[in-house]
Amino acid sequence: MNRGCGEKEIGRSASFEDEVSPAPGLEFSTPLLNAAGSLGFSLPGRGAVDPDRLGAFFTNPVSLAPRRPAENRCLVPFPGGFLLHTGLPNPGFRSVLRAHAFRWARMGMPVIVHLIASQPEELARMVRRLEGLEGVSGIEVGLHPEISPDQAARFYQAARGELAVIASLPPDRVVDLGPALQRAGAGLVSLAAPRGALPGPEGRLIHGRLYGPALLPGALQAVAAAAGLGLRVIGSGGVYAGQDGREMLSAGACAVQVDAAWWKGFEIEDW
Amino acid sequence: MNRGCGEKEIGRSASFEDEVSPAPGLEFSTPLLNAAGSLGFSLPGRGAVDPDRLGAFFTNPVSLAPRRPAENRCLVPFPGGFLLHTGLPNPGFRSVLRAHAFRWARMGMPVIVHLIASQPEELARMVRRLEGLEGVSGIEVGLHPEISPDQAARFYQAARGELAVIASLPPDRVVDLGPALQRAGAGLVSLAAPRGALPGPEGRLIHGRLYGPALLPGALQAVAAAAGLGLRVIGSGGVYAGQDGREMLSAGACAVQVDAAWWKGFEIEDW
Amino acid sequence: MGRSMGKITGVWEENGELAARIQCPAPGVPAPGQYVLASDPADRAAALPYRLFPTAIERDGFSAGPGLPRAWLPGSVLALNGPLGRGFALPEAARRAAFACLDGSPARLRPAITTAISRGCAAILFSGGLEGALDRWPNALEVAPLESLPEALGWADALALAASPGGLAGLRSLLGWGAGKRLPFPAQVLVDVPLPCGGMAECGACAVRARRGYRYACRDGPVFDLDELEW
Amino acid sequence: MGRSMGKITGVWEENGELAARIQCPAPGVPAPGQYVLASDPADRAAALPYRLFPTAIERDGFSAGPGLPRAWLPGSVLALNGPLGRGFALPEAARRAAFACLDGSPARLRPAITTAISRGCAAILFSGGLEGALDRWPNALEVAPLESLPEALGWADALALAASPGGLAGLRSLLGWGAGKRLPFPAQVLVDVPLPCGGMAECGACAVRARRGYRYACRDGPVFDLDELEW
Ligand SMILES: Cc1cc2nc3c(=O)[nH]c(=O)nc-3n(C[C@H](O)[C@H](O)[C@H](O)COP(=O)(O)OP(=O)(O)OC[C@H]3O[C@@H](n4cnc5c(N)ncnc54)[C@H](O)[C@@H]3O)c2cc1C
Ligand SMILES: Cc1cc2nc3c(=O)[nH]c(=O)nc-3n(C[C@H](O)[C@H](O)[C@H](O)COP(=O)(O)OP(=O)(O)OC[C@H]3O[C@@H](n4cnc5c(N)ncnc54)[C@H](O)[C@@H]3O)c2cc1C
Ligand SMILES: Cc1cc2nc3c(=O)[nH]c(=O)nc-3n(C[C@H](O)[C@H](O)[C@H](O)COP(=O)(O)O)c2cc1C
Ligand SMILES: Cc1cc2nc3c(=O)[nH]c(=O)nc-3n(C[C@H](O)[C@H](O)[C@H](O)COP(=O)(O)O)c2cc1C
Ligand code: FES
Ligand code: FES
Repeated sequence: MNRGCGEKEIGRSASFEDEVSPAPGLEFSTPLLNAAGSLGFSLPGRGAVDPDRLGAFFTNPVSLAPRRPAENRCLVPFPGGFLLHTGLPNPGFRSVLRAHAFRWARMGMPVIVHLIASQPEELARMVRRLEGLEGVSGIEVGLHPEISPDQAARFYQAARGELAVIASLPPDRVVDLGPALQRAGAGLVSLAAPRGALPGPEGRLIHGRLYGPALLPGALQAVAAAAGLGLRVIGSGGVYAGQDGREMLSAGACAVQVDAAWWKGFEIEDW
Repeated sequence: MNRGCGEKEIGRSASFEDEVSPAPGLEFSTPLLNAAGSLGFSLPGRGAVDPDRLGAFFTNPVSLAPRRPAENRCLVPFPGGFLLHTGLPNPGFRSVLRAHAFRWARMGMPVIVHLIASQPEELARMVRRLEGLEGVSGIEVGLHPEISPDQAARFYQAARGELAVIASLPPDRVVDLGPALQRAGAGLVSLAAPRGALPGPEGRLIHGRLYGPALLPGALQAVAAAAGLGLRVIGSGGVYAGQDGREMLSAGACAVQVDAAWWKGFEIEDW
Repeated sequence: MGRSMGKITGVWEENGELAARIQCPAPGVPAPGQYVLASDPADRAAALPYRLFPTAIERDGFSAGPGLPRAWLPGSVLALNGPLGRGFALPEAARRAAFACLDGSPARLRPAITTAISRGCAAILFSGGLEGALDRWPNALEVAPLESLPEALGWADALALAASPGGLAGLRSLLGWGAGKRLPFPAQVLVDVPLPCGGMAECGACAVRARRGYRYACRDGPVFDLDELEW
Repeated sequence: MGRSMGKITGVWEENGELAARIQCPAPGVPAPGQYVLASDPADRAAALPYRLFPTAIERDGFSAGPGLPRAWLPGSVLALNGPLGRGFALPEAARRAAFACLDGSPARLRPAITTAISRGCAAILFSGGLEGALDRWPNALEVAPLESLPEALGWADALALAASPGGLAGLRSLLGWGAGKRLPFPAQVLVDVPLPCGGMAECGACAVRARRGYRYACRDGPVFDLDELEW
């Protein structure tokens, strides 16, 4: 099992005091990160999150063309969590760059842009444009939930270039996508929010992303599975307290993304 | 999407008043079932569960050799659920038959014996012995969480014979095991409890099965995925109320297994 | 204001659900139609903060609910984020204000009603019913059934609504008001959508269809000028 | 008895956690060392029933806790399953009973202590501390630190323990008692393990290592003769 991100740390898990180097060219001053979609396109104002305590900033998902909110968007609570279906609305790659690139350059920490694309070519176009950009250290590639191992490898290859690439895996696909990504050269993955389904307000079944403390056991299992394959893995899912993050590091993660817990008022000071 | 079990019901979901015929030779008087491991090897006494309202009885997992409780067995609660690691202790196939076969013969509903085996040959031995047994209508084959699609097909083939065979899939393996099982001739699957990991009482990470209402969204997603492949699927996971079961039928399940909710005092009358 | 700590100083039942009074620093008190996100740090199982709309406003706190978690007891400490969003801004000159609750609890309109009445404005609330004790509502408030809302078109010089997107979609047919036609007076609507991130993430869960594209209720609302939206 | 409905008639704090008195039909009242599984039907988020050991026993109910869910308020109705398992059966002839709580709350031993004292038996409780108000314990009870438990070997004619499997594993070294050697008097132990299914499923979560194989605490225990177990 690979239990650290940097070469120095093989054999012991990272702690929240450590600097970690999960991939060539990528340095996190601490393994505490945010998950894509949890803190917007650049850091929100009002001091909600102390930027000095965050190892890197992950942007909201960005697509080449603008995406409107899904017609049947909704939030459905369940014991220990909630299902969120939004359709990942975003103003599109050019608008996001126009509004946020100057902030990324001044953020004082590595910025990882989360990209979603329907085709590898679309992904490649966005990546090439980001390579020149000040402040941007890497990209996280959102892989859609039903992607085939071959397709996943093609997406990864399209993204490779000057920037560090993090493949964001659906957590239930670690076992079948992981080896294909490794063969394509990927060493670093993160875990997307797992998907689930619940009846929406109108009674029809809505599929969406799952968040909340109930997701922690599944996330720890997925982290252990990815680390067991020899991947470096950024864990996420159900991390609502410092202790949860430390468990994830012990399970083999090299860093930890906090997601919806920021909205509840997750305090970096607790760690 | 295949939305019913019997031929008559294609195109609408089953309701709890329906009789369902999920496979040739198998008839459930109602789609309400228990999950293997939830009500013992034969029905417990004390009238905890009204046998007239159950469509079939699924036994606890049975292995050829006796299995002792795992050394590090434990129960770890989390918000909305709990992790259970027991090692599936059971007195072994011969002892189970000695103690329970006469009860199965008098149970007044189809009995499905849940079998776990390390090798297809082991499974075949147990199945051949069950084929003659009064009251036993089918077997549910537990597939271990990391099985390969080829192995899964071999287990299925080893089980085929006179009895109806239900392949019990890890819910996160529906997409990659489902097609292999279909090619092997399997038309009917059930969903095992998903696996997760949490630190145990001594702080070490324990892997185990997950139960509780927090599991419902993942289970509905897995049911929809299996039905989408054209499989007949017996849903389970997080069903704690009649409404949860009805959602599962709407999502495409032909029947529903209730698991740990029985322990909390799940009432058939609520349905 | 941003983050502060609040304290529950009283709880009661309204229609069988929990309502509470929350004490907090003055800058944390929401204006009518604004909201506050609140979490109980002791509640480890909660995945999201609760969205609180004020139902009564004081200098050092506010009331919220019904519908709050049962575990919120007097003395509980809450982590608060707010006030957030844009509240009601009825015209100062309004003299006859109509309020209408198209669905959900009318209690969210109470602070706006109290403000209007205290400015000497006449107020009618069109609503399926009044929740909670009658003595929580101003004596001067007139209450009318929702079906009679069309009568407000001739009487009122301002309108304040509370509605889910679905409720809002039924407004024209309720009023018998032709498609695209504007109301004869200023109207605002508090739109009832989930507000999980309060704008922190631009998550999009609160998106409301507007005349041009979408607006996010957490930041651009939850109170909108009716004509901004598609209705 | 099986299933019945109970009602919470009082709650209080012990060591900062909730304890409660539960009213139920007489056949539902557990004997010392037995247990009851209880669920609050209103608590949809609960995945399992709560395992209740009586800490005080009355004709029409019993007390349990500390450690109960905060949402259990006076008036709450509970679905009960019990009494379940085997409780304490100290020899009628015992005159000097030692009780020892190796870990966890000693409150689980209280009903057995009360019974012994009411039979005219002298009782010493060896425990890290007494939880809750002292007035909940019989006046006649003597309390001694756990470290002095070896002294009981010379004094007592019966022993009742409460321990987790880990605590039990430390008993011989605590007593300085050689491997395989039996105690000079009858001894029983209430073993503290999870009891999720209460025997309904033979789930195995409650398995306790015995001299020969395993015993299931939900059905064969939770109170065992010490010599039945590996210790
Ligand atoms: C699990 C899942 C994974 C998907 N992955 C991809 C992907 O990788 N790439 C891609 O291009 N598209 C994907 N889709 C489809 C994508 O979600 C929809 O096309 C998109 O949400 C439609 O948005 P809309 O606003 O145009 O339509 P909507 O009005 O939101 O929906 C149109 C119709 O589609 C159905 N629908 C859409 N989304 C959902 C949902 N989340 N749950 C239940 N029903 C829904 C509804 O029945 C609705 O009637 C996926 C859908 C699901 C359910
Ligand atoms: C996800 C998973 C799936 C497995 N699937 C199979 C299978 O299909 N077939 C098979 O033959 N074996 C499988 N195993 C291994 C099996 O669980 C162990 O062999 C069994 O539990 C050992 O029981 P024991 O009482 O002999 O050992 P234990 O004393 O319980 O454990 C021995 C050691 O193994 C580790 N261990 C065992 N089980 C777990 C667990 N659940 N979580 C964390 N650590 C554990 C512990 O570190 C411990 O030190 C699987 C294990 C895991 C974690
Ligand atoms: C790489 C990728 C590409 C996607 N492409 C589309 C798309 O073209 N159209 C679409 O509607 N959704 C697309 N999705 C979004 C997913 O279907 C799904 O909507 C997303 O995970 C957002 O979750 P939610 O809709 O449950 O909020 C894509 C997702 C990913 C990760
Ligand atoms: C087909 C099958 C075979 C298994 N064989 C073994 C085995 O040989 N040894 C073992 O320790 N566990 C075996 N397991 C059990 C699993 O590893 C795991 O322990 C089981 O799912 C019980 O879950 P739990 O241990 O978390 O309670 C098997 C499970 C299945 C489904
Ligand atoms: S609540 Fe998340 S963007 Fe409005
Ligand atoms: S509690 Fe399940 S077998 Fe004892």
